[in-house]
Amino acid sequence: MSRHATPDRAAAVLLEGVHKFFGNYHALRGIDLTIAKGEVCVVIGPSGSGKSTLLRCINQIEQISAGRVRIGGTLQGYDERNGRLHELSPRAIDRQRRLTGMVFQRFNLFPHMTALGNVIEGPVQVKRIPKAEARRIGRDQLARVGLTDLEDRYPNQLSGGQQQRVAIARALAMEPEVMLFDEPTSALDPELVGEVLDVIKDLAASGMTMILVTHEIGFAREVGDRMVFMDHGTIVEEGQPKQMLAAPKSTRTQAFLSKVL
Amino acid sequence: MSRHATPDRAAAVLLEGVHKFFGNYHALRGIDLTIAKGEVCVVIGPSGSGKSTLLRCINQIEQISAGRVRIGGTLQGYDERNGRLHELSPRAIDRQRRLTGMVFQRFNLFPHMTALGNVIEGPVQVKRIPKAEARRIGRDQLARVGLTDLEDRYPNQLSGGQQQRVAIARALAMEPEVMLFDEPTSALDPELVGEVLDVIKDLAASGMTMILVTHEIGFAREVGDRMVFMDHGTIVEEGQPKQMLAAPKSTRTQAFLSKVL
Amino acid sequence: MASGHDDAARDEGQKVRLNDVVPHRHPGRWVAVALLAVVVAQVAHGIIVNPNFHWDVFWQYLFAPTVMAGVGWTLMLTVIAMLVAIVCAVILVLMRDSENPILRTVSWLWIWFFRGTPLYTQLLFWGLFAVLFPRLSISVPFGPEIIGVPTDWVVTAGVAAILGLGLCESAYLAEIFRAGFRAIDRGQTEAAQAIGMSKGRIWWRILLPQALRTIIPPTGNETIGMLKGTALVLAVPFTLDLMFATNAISNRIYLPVPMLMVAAFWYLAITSVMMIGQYYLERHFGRGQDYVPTRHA
Amino acid sequence: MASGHDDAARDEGQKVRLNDVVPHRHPGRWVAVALLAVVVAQVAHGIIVNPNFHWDVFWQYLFAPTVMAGVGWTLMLTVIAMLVAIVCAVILVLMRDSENPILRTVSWLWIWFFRGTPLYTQLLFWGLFAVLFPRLSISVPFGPEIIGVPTDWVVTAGVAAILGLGLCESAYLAEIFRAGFRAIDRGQTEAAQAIGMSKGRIWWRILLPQALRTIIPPTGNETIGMLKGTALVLAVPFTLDLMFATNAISNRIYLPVPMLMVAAFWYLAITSVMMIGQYYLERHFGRGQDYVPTRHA
Amino acid sequence: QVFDRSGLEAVPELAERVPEKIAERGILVGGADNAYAPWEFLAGDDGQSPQGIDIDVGRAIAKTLGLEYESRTAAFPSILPALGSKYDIGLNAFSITNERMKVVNFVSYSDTQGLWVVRAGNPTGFDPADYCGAKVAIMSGTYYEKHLDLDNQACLDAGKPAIEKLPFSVQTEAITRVAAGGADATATGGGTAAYAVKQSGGRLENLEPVEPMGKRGLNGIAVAKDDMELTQLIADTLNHLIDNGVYAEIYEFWGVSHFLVDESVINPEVSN
Ligand SMILES: Nc1ncnc2c1ncn2[C@@H]1O[C@H](COP(=O)(O)OP(=O)(O)OP(=O)(O)O)[C@@H](O)[C@H]1O
Ligand SMILES: Nc1ncnc2c1ncn2[C@@H]1O[C@H](COP(=O)(O)OP(=O)(O)OP(=O)(O)O)[C@@H](O)[C@H]1O
Ligand SMILES: [Mg+2]
Ligand SMILES: [Mg+2]
Repeated sequence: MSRHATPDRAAAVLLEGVHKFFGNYHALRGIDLTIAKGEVCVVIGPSGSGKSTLLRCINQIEQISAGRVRIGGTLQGYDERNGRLHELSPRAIDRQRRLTGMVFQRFNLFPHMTALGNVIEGPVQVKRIPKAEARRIGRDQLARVGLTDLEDRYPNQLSGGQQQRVAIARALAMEPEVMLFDEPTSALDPELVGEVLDVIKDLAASGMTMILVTHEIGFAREVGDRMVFMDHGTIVEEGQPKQMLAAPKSTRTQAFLSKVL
Repeated sequence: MSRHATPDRAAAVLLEGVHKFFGNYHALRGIDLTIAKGEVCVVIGPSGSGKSTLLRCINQIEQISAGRVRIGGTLQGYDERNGRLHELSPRAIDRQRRLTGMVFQRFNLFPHMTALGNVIEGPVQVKRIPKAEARRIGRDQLARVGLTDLEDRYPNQLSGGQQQRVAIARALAMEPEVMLFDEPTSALDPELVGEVLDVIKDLAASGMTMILVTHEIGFAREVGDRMVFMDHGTIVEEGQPKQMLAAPKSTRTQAFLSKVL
Repeated sequence: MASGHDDAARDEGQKVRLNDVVPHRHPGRWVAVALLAVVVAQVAHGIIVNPNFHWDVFWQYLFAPTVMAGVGWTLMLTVIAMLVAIVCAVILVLMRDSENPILRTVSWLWIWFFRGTPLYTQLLFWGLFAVLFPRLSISVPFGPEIIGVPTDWVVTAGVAAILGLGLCESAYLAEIFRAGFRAIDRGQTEAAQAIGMSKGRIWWRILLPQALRTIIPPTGNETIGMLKGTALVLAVPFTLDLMFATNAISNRIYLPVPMLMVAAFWYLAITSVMMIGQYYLERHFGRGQDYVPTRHA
Repeated sequence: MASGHDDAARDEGQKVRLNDVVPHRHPGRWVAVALLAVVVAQVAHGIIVNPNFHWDVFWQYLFAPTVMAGVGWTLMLTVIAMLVAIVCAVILVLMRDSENPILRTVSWLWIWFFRGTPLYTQLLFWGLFAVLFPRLSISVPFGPEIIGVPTDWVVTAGVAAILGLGLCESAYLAEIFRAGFRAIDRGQTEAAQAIGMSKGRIWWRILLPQALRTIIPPTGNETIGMLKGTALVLAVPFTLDLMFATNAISNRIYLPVPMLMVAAFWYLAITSVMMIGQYYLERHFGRGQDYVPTRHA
Repeated sequence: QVFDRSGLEAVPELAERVPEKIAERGILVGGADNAYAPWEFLAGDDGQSPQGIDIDVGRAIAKTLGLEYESRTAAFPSILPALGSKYDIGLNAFSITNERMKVVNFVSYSDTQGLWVVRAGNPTGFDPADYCGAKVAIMSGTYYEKHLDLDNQACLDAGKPAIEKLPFSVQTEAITRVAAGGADATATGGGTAAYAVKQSGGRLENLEPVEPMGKRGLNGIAVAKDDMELTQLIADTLNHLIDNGVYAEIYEFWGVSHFLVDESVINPEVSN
């Protein structure tokens, strides 16, 4: 993969006191989180605890209500001058978004493009890679997720599992600095989880920073460098996955894990 | 639950040589399956093996290309006279469909109705239960899946997990004879899988027949009376879940389970 | 499990110091605004001071009884013809989705013909209908009549106007409806089938409310087009509508511009009311589906 | 892993004995078909034998040079005005989604005004434009002129016709476009943002192609409406269009019905070509999204 | 403004020739667009009552035949096909031309002449004798448009600049264009041109035309081509009204006496 030669001066992802309100609803309640370069951070927690919202705030799909998000040391979405936050231009925000790749809970494939079309959209349109080369990259990515022969199918001609794999390939094709996965394996059948796991491990080895929301505890244990447990919009506990799973400190975490494991 | 007093003359669900073509693509290749009344049948298999297609053929969302599907002894979709199949009227098909409840891989909630609206749509529109009573039933069903306070939210105001739970409540509210679940827990977080499991066990105890596509092997072992392994549109192996998981006969099943377990 | 979140949020909301954000500026937009303002002001000024507009005549006839009656008739024609059109369009859409190839063909031909020929010509034809076909009768095809009435008992000027406007419009609406239904995910139909809903009920309860979201704006267009289309009913001849009323006055007093302004005023007024109605309809059918963005970049 | 399925299917497909199904019958539909056939036949018969239609005159003028020229001008007006309308409508939609409240208001006012007033009145105004505003000039607002040209050098009859048709249409199209974009799941925008696409590119590559599916049919309506609307350009006055050409002939020979039939024939012919184009456009933009049902109950 | 018809009486010899269909109904139905003041226009409290020269002529004819007259407002293209069914006659200041006489019968009743309308004081110096290069608004499809085309041809033949023609579908719009300064002049029937000047409150004035625009032309009542009987009856009735002076009184009442004809003729010979 690319770009991992940049000096590792700061944390890859840094969240300071991030809050998010949806109207009156307080979805994130002061999130502090530091993720080092190359680290794989696994986020677990009950439904509605704000895991998806957290990822969406990191890649600026949602605008945060309070706090700071930094990627590679750079403040996201704003320019801080004289103690005030100046909103960046849309163009600058788009540029910042390219550093993060995201795989959604509900695939969100582009229905009017084939599998390959979905994968090469980013490289061609954003990175301006020539089409022929992009196709080559795209085919590689599709092969990686086990979809070699389906590149010409449209999303609605694919099974759920096949669709989610295309979505992963699409995000990988952009070779981002940080990958955000929102339950990437939830629609995959168990046989294929292993393959994706291998892909993610590859990525980790190449220096890719990742934040991964998942309900697959076994998977989390294997791939995660760190584990974060969220509930009611706050980080209740964080630590090394094996330790945390074996001996959770918070009673809330204990209760959650007792049901899950 | 209701209606389990009908004499148990025949198998609840019976498939004989069912084939399904999508154009030239042969998605189901001669499925024979007998499910007794009250039995919980778990379907596992790799992505694209035809599990969803199987369920869709049972509740007649897809028209089968060859073979017979019977529910409670009644041929589905056709009337067989003089050795030929006479297609039933749309009305008769709708009546047959009411006997099966389905929970989809991709929720398919009605976006213009609240959570409660989704749940009571069937009872009010199809069963013609008075609205007030339907609301009561609907609230019970929502409570059962842990969504008491969210009845007035629209689907897009709910997290993925919350949406899938509404979809389950919607199917349950129709009190069908046979429930078809297409990966009902794939978007649920582990904490809630237990709750849904309890609901499904309740259903089984009350005499409900169920076919359940799932990737959660632990869950399948616990709840299933029988297990079916599908691959490439055929049933490769079927048997008692615990036995089958412990000692799969087919090499294909062995290979699949070795990756999953 | 989500209970109590909302209250807690409000309590805690007081304590969170929200980010103090200076929004991104778009100076180019303000230049555009300034330019537009100048152009609008100059045009408005030009219109107000120009003697050709005869604003005195405008005020004199704005609430004239014949004009007010014209407004009433125009509204009535619009509403009734639109209802006819909607009913026909629904039937056309259902026919077009039918398994029966002949019904599909008829639907297609209908849409083709009524979209293809000018409304004025159609209205003229409806006006001449009683001349071309003096008796409406149920008869043995091309044989003797069984029962019949003189056509002009049935197809009066009002009926001809409504038929002409309504049938033509139905073809346009059918296209709009078809597009609206196309936009709905097929999972919706499947989910509704799975709970045993009949085709008709699925259509009415599940698909239509969702389709209306995309159907309403172009249908609003069509309704407004219909409102203006009523001016053509002179071809029938139906001579009570707003445009005819103002034209009759301007033919008498020989000042068409202020009378056109009177007509324009009323059309604009009716359109405004319709647009307000459209807004509420859209909001109603958009509930649960329209995205209220929380980031506004 | 799914490789080889398709070939295998074909091989095995030979061996499977497919269900021999007798489809469900719908006798009511056939009664409807029979009734329709009788009505259509009687109307067609009535039209063909009726002397008022003067089919000889129809054939005589169908390909008359002025009529053919009218067809050409009408087509040209339609195409150019439609292009103007599309460009304006896109700008209007973008303005309406803008953060700038004044641009939003201007967009709203534009749509309100141009939808609300009759096209004929607008065209008349454009015709009078050069009279009301004799010079187009860049000047200090309400002050001295900096540079200017006589309006009628710029706003000729053709330009006035195109502006009148195009600006009015832009308001209708803007509504249609807005509806089309509304129908798209917001997850699409989010997925595109996540791969770093800019707002404009998302709009162009992701949203527009999907929106076109629902935009095309009502836009087809509007294009056809525009085709017919060109008949109103006489208000400018622009006197080369098809309707003017046929009217001029019928004023001379006093046989309006066959001349209206000539006009209708050409409008219908052009509409037919447009509908074919629309079919292919729809198919193109529906790829991957239109559901091809495998059960047809 | 309605001509007083109280002195009119039915003439039995003519009345008994009224076709049964019309006699049964008791009403003579005329079709007109009723948008061409002062010949016919809509007025009254309801804005739906036709008035004008043609209306009074129609009423006089009907009264003489023992009938009532009703002028039904209709779009021009819908009048001609319905002659003989919906409408008994077309009474709408139709100019008689040879081409038109191929499809309808005309009974001549007015001998009209065009008149120019220019802005008061003729600020552009419009010269009816030589207006090559001028900007002229005209109602399309009229007799005057034809004459304008002839004048234009003459200009071109003489190597002078062409007349800039602005055709409108309604006469009022042509007048407005002149009043606004968008055209130098417009030509229309004398009655209408005079009426327009009267209505303008001193902002317009009339100019006398010269040939060919100034050429007189007959107007006729249109009757279905296949109904010679009714055509003859209308002509005879008109000639009766000419003889007893009622016809002249009507034209006097409306101030258009110079358009009287001496005799009503069926399908007269005309030069165009
Ligand atoms: N646009 C919105 N408007 C209002 N509330 C919202 C919105 N989006 C999310 N929420 C609420 O915020 C909370 C957190 O949602 P989020 O999607 O982050 O949960 P999650 O942890 O990802 O849950 P799951 O595991 O079920 O996906 C939920 O209660 C949800 O209902
Ligand atoms: N409408 C269709 N047209 C063409 N092919 C289809 C269609 N629907 C499904 N298929 C194909 O049929 C096969 C079986 O699909 P199905 O959805 O039943 O798989 P599945 O076992 O449910 O997989 P998953 O676990 O990924 O959901 C797949 O290869 C799929 O691509
Ligand atoms: Mg989530
Ligand atoms: Mg599936």
